[in-house]
Amino acid sequence: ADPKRIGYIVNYGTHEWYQNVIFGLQSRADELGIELEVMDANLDINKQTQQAEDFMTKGVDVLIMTPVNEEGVVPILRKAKAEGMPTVLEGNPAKGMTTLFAICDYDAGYKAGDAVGRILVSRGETEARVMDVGLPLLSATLLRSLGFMEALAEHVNAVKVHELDGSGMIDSSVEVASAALAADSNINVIYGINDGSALGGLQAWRAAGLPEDDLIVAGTGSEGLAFLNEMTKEGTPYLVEAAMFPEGVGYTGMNLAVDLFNGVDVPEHKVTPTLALTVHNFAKYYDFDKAGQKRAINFENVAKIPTESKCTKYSSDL
Amino acid sequence: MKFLQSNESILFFILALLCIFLSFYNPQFYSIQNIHSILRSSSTVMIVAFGMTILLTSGEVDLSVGALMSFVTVIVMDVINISGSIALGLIAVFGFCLLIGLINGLVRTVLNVNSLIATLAMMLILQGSVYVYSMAAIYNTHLIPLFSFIGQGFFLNIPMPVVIMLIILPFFVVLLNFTRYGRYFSAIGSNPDAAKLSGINNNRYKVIGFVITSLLVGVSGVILASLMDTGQQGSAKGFELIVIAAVLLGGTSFMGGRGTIIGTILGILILKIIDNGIILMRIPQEFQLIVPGVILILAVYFDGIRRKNSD
Amino acid sequence: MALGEKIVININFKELKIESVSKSFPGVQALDNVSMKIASGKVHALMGENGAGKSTLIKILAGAYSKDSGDISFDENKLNIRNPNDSLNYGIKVVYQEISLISEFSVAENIFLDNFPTNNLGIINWNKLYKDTEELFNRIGFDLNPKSKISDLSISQQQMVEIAKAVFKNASLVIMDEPTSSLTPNEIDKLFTVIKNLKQNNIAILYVTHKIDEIFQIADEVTVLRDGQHISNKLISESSEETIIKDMVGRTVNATFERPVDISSAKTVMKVKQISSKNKINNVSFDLHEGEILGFFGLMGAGRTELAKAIFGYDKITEGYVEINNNNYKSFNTSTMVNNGVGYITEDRKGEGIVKDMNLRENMSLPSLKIFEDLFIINKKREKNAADDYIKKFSVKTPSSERLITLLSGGNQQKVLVSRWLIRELKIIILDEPTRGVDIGAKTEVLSLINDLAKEGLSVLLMTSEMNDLLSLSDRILVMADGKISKEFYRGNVNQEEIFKASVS
Amino acid sequence: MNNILRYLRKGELALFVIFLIVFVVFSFSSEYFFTLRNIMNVSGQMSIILIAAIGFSVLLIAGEVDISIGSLLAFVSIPLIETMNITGSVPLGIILCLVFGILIGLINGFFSVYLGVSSLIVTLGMLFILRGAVYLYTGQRAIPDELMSDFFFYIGNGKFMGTIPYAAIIGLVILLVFIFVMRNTSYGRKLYAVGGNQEVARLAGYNIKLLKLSAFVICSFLSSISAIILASRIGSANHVAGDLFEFQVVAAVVLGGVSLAGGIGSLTGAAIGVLILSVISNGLGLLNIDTQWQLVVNGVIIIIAVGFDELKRNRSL
Ligand SMILES: Nc1ncnc2c1ncn2[C@@H]1O[C@H](COP(=O)(O)OP(=O)(O)OP(=O)(O)O)[C@@H](O)[C@H]1O
Ligand SMILES: Nc1ncnc2c1ncn2[C@@H]1O[C@H](COP(=O)(O)OP(=O)(O)OP(=O)(O)O)[C@@H](O)[C@H]1O
Ligand SMILES: [Mg+2]
Ligand SMILES: [Mg+2]
Repeated sequence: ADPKRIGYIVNYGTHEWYQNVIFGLQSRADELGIELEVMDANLDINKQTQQAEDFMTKGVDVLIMTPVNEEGVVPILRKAKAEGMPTVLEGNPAKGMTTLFAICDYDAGYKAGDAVGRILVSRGETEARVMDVGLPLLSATLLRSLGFMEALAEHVNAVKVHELDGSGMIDSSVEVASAALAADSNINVIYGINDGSALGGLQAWRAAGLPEDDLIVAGTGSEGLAFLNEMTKEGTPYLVEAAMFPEGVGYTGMNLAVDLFNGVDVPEHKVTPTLALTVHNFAKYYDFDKAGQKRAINFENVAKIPTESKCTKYSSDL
Repeated sequence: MKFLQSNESILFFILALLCIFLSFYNPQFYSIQNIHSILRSSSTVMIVAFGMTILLTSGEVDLSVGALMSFVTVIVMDVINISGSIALGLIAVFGFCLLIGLINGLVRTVLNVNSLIATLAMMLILQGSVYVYSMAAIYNTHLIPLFSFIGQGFFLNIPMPVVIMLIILPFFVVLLNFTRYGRYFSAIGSNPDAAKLSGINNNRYKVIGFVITSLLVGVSGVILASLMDTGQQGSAKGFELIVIAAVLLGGTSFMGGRGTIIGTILGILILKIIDNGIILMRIPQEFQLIVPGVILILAVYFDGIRRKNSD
Repeated sequence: MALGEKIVININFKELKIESVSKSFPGVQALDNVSMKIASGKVHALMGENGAGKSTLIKILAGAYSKDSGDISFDENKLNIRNPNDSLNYGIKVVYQEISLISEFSVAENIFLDNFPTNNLGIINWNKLYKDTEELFNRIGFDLNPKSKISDLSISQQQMVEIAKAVFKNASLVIMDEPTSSLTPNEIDKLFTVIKNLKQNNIAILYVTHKIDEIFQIADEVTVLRDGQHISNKLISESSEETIIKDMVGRTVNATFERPVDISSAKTVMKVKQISSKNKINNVSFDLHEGEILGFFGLMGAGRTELAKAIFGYDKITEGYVEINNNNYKSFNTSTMVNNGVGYITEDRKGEGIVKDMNLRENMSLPSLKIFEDLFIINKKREKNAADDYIKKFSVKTPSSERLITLLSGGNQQKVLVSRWLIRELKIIILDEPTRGVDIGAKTEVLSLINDLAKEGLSVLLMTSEMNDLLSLSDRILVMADGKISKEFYRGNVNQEEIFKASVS
Repeated sequence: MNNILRYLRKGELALFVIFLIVFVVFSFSSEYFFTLRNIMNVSGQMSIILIAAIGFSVLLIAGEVDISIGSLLAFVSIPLIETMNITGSVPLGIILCLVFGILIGLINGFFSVYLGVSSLIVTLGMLFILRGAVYLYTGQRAIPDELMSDFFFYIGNGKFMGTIPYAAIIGLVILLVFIFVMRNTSYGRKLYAVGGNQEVARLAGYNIKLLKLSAFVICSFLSSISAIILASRIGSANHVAGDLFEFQVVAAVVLGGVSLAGGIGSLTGAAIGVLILSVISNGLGLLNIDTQWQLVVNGVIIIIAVGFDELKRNRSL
């Protein structure tokens, strides 16, 4: 029998990425007639622990969690195990977990780096001078930057000129990128570990009044509408998006939770699809209505994207 | 000479030291681009800090400025997207800020809730309700060039945010130092009973302080929206702490009674130059937390020593 | 204080000797080589103008300030007073000029503040605390619930707690800095009984006051300070009011006031109609005439202060109205009143009067800034000139108008607060204990200035506990009891006994 | 019940009534709320805030403030977990954690009391410094508890006889001890006096500096105990732990009637403040209210509760 109620504790539910993950989870839950309850830890690790207890009190059939911090959920997993509560993680592996669904951060970054590298080569460039608007707080985002740089290096001479902490937020990214560009604006690639970081880097570039002709901006996540808006602008340098299809992540995760409940053999890591999106291929996956500021995912086509069975690199490799 | 005995002189000294040190370390420090970058990011903080200086002087505080600022970015972008009119966007923003300032002020004065708590609660309310307003970030679809100009443009080679700050600045310097309202704010902060018994309507001025601060947040919020080209929930995170830290560093007392705009400006410049220097020097960005913490404590400590000696 | 060091108290000393004590503050020589002797079992009065250095001397004895030079000793034993704790250990107890109590604490806790009765674990024995307090009150004949919270008491009740706190035990020297400044005559009598009791127990008493008649009732000896210097030291039996005043101010002062004969026919400037407030005021009505000095008498807690605050818009009135300038105000605040030309001087100088972050000039001009404005901008020069005028007029002891107000002596602060209202055009002034702590010279000046202003048409509501001032200045006296007006007397047919009778009804 | 009512003072009573209302409303609206298991859960969950709030209140009562407690939570869990990982000894880790807590309290106190820098400034600086230090030391990676000792796990996650969380017991014991100390010992009353009127306390011969310093230490010490419970619950020394914790504590404590001006308030009140906010957070979560609405509701409740209390206390202002 299928599970009836599934609980999901999201780490940061107001973020666009997770709104779309929830949308994917909900879409699949609706198809299967499952009741999905969502609690948002809002980046508070203590609160997440409490919410897990609350879900156990409520007695949901499966608990899905995106950890605020993967080390921080180890005791919850231990408690869940003691209570016999099937638990699924999203995002990053943690000690004591049963199964995980997540994109491969390194590989997503790698795909974007590969796409950027090809464009540079086609432009006859031999060097990539990169401003990495990163987020060292999370191993996931470090892996993205790493993958991006390693892929670039296979095409051209890749130099990381700036390694910044933009907090993953557009406003702090603008600020740190402005300072960095003031110190040295001789770059031709801006990489952002998410869409806000990439856009923040681009905005700083624009506010500094620098020419956009030779610049390439690559973002990560396909979190929401931001990259679609920018990518579809005439003459934009925002050429590549390491798409992670959050809706697809949710959709996959729900299937995994049901499998776990039903005792089907589940993989330790269920990899969800990623792809380098450009202005030429995005329409295959997203139906974008610019005027109405809406997007609709094509679950079918996303499901067709070939996925790795295992990531090339994990945070343990850092 | 009198200047040298003031708190400002200590701050000025720290600032000069920082500048000299950084320019030795990296000549890029004095590049016009870098100065633009420092001033541009300082000005949004300064604009709000003018209001915060007034509030702290009158013994109040507003913790909701960061949350309000991100709300403002969302409103201004959305309203301009829908209406295609910057004027309407600004009206909506300032109407909203006026309302929030009034609520803060009235909760403080009519319900008599300590402003730390009242505005902390307002912060929570705004942080939540911005998502009630729109779950998704609002992107610039109106593409009006004038709007981008507000945050990103230059006037006589000065970044627009700085120009806006410079337009607002003299008003507050005069207000606090040379008008009776400035005196009222310090009297209210220093001894509210004595102020009231001198015929000052404390509550009115407190409400005005909250309203001014909120309106200034509106100005900064519009600049930020233009700079990000987005209306972004959750932006300006921790903004309130930076503003308050800078104002305190500038020599304004948290207990009320004493406040200076020039000190506030110096405080902000110091904090922003530290941030900038840490990136220029490619030091781990963790120091962006540690160094200001140390400077805050030391500056206030030296100010205390100076005060003791001069009394 | 070094650990383990125990201070030995010698209660059986003959005299406390102060030898060549000096103390200076930046810009002020507060004490200049002052010497005096205070004998045990005697009351030694210390007199001097505002800012003469009396409180400074006391604070040195109490360990609150450290002296620059000089010696203090019990007979031949030098005292080493480094902090208040040392002073307390020597048995030196002080009743401070400004009320020094914890307002959130009970009466009993305040009295035993420096010595809670506890067991070995530091756990307080509440029964003993309350019982001891009760006993102490019985002994000094004064009636107050030990469990009452200080903030619920009137200023005068608080003053009594201060006194009880100082005398409760282990005292060798009791210092009183203007203890009667906020006491009613009845309470003053009680205080004097307490003082006599202390004398019998061979305790030395240093008594500071501006009320010259008091020292003839209780003091044995009097020392006068002027500008930080020792001027004279005489036995009471050998001195007279005139000589003391002359020593203090260096000249003689005249303290009788002429009042115009009939004021009731003058036009009415304010009508108070049946006002009540949550703070005790109950259905109070009266008219105030132009140029009239209307005195109020009442025992402590009678509600004079509350009445003043209600009229001035500090407390909201729940019923009735105030008519002024042909407007009826049912709901108003302090700025309404100030705009109508009303001023108010509080009885609580420290809590409600001075703005401690501001200098003397800024304190003085606070309610009148409008008149110094040139188109929104304050003209500091004019402001300073006005402040300097009043500094001169009342001989405020200060190096300049730019000095922080907290650095002035108590009486000088009071002068600034009086000037605060005289600087501007006023129709009505409400004076709640306006001369509290003001020295005799300046007091005469303040009072005769009030008299002069009244003659020029200023109307005055005068609330003072100094019966003589009240009688000699008031055209009419309203007696208050329990928030109501119980009786009205006219100048010329007042009778002190009847006033007291009306105040207790 | 009658005893409880008599024990609570006026302001606290009003809060207690608010608490009861909240409690009843949730009991009716969520089937999971009024269950032994949930109530026990909440009592364990709130102990982290409660213990820190006790220390924070003691310091506020003494007239000072410490807003670095959130960063401290993250900071002191590093020696705790590192010591445990290296030496394999839980007690040693706990001791070291508390020692670090005390040290930070001493530093805060030294700068505020002996060097005369306002405690708000010192601890605001400390908030930045400690958080920065945590980021630097950990490289912004959480340090996992590799020892995985049952004893340590039970501190924050275990339940006495399978029902009462140990964390709740720890919190309750600390609360009772400090209520007693603050009400009935001369030390407690002296702290009140110092916060109520420092000048008077000085003239009464108190060693103000030492008293205040001790309050700083109590605050940091108790916050470190909170840190231990939190570290046990999240199985790591975590760089993201305790973010905005100081705001939660301030809100709860002031809601409970402890004055930011010093000298006023009680630990009972502070505890009720914590109780109200914790129960609201739990109840809203059980009711599946969206986070954004939870924030709004929390804000409104804080204003209403504090405002209601103030209005009652001081209508005339
Ligand atoms: N802490 C201080 N700092 C600077 N000056 C001070 C301080 N305390 C007192 N003074 C100055 O010392 C002088 C003596 O003051 P003191 O308070 O002893 O006078 P006093 O005789 O008690 O007067 P009063 O009758 O008005 O209370 C005054 O000029 C006063 O301004
Ligand atoms: N019986 C009482 N018990 C407790 N508090 C009282 C009592 N009577 C008066 N009070 C308090 O005393 C304070 C001051 O009293 P009030 O100012 O009315 O006296 P007053 O007539 O002005 O006399 P004075 O100013 O000489 O003390 C008020 O705060 C009031 O609440
Ligand atoms: Mg004096
Ligand atoms: Mg009175």
